Amino acid sequence: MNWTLNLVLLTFLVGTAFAMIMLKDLLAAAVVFSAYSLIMAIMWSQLRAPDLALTEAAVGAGVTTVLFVITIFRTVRKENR
Amino acid sequence: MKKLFVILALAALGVVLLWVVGKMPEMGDSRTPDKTHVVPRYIEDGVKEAGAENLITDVILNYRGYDTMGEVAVIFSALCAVIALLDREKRGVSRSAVDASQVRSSRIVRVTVRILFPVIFLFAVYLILHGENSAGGGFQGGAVIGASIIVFTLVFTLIESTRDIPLTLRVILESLSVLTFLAVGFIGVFKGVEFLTYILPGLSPGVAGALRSQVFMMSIEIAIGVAVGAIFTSIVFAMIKEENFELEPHIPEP
Amino acid sequence: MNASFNHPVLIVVVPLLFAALCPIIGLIRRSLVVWLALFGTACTSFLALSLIGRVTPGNDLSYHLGGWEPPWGIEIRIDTFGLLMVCVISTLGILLVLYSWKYMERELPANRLSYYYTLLMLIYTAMLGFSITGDIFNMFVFMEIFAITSYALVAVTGEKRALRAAFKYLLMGATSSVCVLLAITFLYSVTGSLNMLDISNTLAELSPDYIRVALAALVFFITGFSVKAALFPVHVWLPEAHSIAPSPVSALLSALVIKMGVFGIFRILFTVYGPGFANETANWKSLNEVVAWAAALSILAGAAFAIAQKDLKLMIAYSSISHIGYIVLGICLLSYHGTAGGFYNVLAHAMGKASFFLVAGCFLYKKGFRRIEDLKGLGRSMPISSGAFALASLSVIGLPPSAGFIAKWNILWGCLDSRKYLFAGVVLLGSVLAAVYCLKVVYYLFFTGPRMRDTRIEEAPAAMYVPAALLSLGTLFFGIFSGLILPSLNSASRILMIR
Amino acid sequence: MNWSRIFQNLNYAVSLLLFLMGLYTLAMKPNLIKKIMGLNILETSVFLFIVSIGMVDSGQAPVMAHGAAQQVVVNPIPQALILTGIVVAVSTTAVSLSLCIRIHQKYGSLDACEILGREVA
Repeated sequence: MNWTLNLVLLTFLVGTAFAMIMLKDLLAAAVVFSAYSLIMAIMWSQLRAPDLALTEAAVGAGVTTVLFVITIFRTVRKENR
Repeated sequence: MKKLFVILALAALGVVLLWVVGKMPEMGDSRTPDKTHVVPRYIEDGVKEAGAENLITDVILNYRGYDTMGEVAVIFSALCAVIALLDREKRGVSRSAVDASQVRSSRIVRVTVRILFPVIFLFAVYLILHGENSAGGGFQGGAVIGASIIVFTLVFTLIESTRDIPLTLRVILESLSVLTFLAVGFIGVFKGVEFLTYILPGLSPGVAGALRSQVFMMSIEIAIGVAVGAIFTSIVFAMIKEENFELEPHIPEP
Repeated sequence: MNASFNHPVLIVVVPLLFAALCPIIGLIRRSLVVWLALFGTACTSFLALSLIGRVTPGNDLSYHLGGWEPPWGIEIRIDTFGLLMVCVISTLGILLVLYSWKYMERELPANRLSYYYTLLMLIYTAMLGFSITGDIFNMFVFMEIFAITSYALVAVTGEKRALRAAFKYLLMGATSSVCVLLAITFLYSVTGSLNMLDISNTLAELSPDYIRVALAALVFFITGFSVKAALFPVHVWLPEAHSIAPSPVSALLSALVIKMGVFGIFRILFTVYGPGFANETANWKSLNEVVAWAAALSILAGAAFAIAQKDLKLMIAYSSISHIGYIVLGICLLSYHGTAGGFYNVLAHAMGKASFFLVAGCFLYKKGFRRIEDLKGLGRSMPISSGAFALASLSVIGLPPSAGFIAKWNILWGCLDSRKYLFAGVVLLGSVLAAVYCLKVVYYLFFTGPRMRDTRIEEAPAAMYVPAALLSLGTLFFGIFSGLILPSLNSASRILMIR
Repeated sequence: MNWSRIFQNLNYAVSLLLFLMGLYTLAMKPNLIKKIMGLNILETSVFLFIVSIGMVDSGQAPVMAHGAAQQVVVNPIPQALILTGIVVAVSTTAVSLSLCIRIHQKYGSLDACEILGREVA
């Protein structure tokens, strides 16, 4: 396991999670969620879990994000409305 | 005020958790309890006993197959919950926000998706069928199938997508994974062994037994893949249909 | 076919089979789905009840799925308590499906009805699986199934407040599930196993380094399951969700689903950790004490809030919090009378509270009455429903000769046994408060309003009042014939304490 | 507190941090969709935690290639569990988002304060 890469990935995870919490635009937050899931997928492959990486990439970054986007389209886009 | 209070409470929780984690087995150590107590048998004998080279497939389909049956039931219940809340799309008339968008998807996107769609589908089939001896399996492949159909729907329209897949077939496919699990389990029950046993009596253990076990696992994998794909598709279809558009006449595409 | 050998797993698998068949049958004929669900629950309860002779205290029925022996594969382990839960769940299942037949026809459009019954069958599957499993991760999976289905069942009518209640329930429920998963993570990291008995053996001789982690896991387990059980500080989701859901769903949630949280607490405290936990019994005991205090507060707070309510279903919902308190208090007294009484209250409360909600549903169905004051004189117009309510309230208050009395008597005995006189006072006070809120309704039903029978109001359909009446007769039956169950519960609890 | 141990177990610490961030979002953000995102952060943090526990330094992925018997592999159990966990997470998300759609239809808003305030019993 590569410690530098691990450190970078962990930093990115916290960073994207923080951005997701702070963004007022929900659509942007959903896109950041997709990025978060992708970084998580890379993290899984770093942790020697290729099955999880595939699942996370398809389910987390794919399906869940699409569900978020659809919901945002059908409801509101800004957080404070 | 409330914010400060919550942050302080969470910080306190964090310190306590850190104090707990400080005593936990070190990460990456191969002598921790979780790697010495139960796991060695899976690693040493898993391939021989359970019949797949991918140990994760062994665990989720064979050693802990009952959990996976529960997992299939979880996603099936999620589908039932979504449909009980939102209802299914009305076929051929449903329009979605995507269909009604003023920004039409460009020709480049449409052509790309038309070309990519079969490739993604093929990759999903590979994942499902190859889950035995490399990374992949029913869930992964099913999710990719679902995602590919979802992308197709987002680029083309809900009307077009629902026209292609008959509803009756989809309802049957959704229950398929649960039913296949039960069918495989009941074969064992009728033969007088435990539920979800793949190696049946009357078969010499060895090549034939391994083959039979592989057939069972493979059929479950395929069923999970197809069902998960169908379930994700149905969930997304139920969510994107706009109820306001339902009664409008269908506008043919230019 | 070796059915008796595979008996334990069939209890879980048969309702799942019917759940998967429901949507397909719904495609062919929608009216068939309710019959299919009835048949499925009947089969399940036949299987569950025929298990009775095979499980005796101290002699658990163990079943290895896929033929893999326990620490490697998943084990189903049925003990006396699990057997009690299974029988209660599956028997109540038939009555609730029967009740839903007429009630839900009016609440839901026909095309969604088949999915309502699918959800119902799935929630039974999950609760049955949860009660008899011997593996903590398997427990989590089944917990998720009944959690997801119960969120949907609360919101299934699409009524405005129901949606809000369901969302609140979902947020708290999902957070509690994550707590349980985190606890499983902690526990797995120090024991390396997922099988309950195996973990319990490992915990007994845990290296002192890891005790802290195991205790953190215990705390997270208790927190997570307390939310599911709606103990006092984390009960906030319950009143709204239980009162606004359609009546059969309210009965289901109150009578069975919150009991699953209690059963989880019980499994973790006694089966997984147990008195022998790492020579650290002091910590284990003090945690029991804390949970018992939360339970005592639940008893009082639930009953006090119930008295203040004007809405009938809201009152019944708060009363559930009080009764969950009784069950948990009984379990955490560390006295075998208390544990037996707590589990007897599972039975008594399931029947009494389900009957309450079903009767409330009958009133709603006929007249749209929600408020207690509107019930004036209904005792003469709807004698069977009102009679069922009066009979069930005996059990909810805890008056002889009802099942509730036996339960509270044993819990009281347990309090005196372990010299917790304060808790004994709480048990008695809770009963007094329960008498106040139950008798208020009975008073409005029978002793106010017109002297004559109002012929414009008739009973609800027989499919609705018969289940309610049967359940309240059941409380009476198990009050008089308590010797059927109580001795085996007593001896099973005694074995639990010795180990 | 042993800091070098915590640095060794950095994955644990970060997943705890994510856990707390998820809890914060659930508790403080008024928007329902934001709350669901918080729930997803919460769930993934626990997933990261349990898979990190199963990690072995210089271990291989638990896929036994032909004939390679004696290789060091990571613990397959957490990965199998989390495969279930991911499916559970997406199921919960789907149900909660459909509830969101319904709530928006009835209340015209997704703001928790507003929805609670608009209640007239």
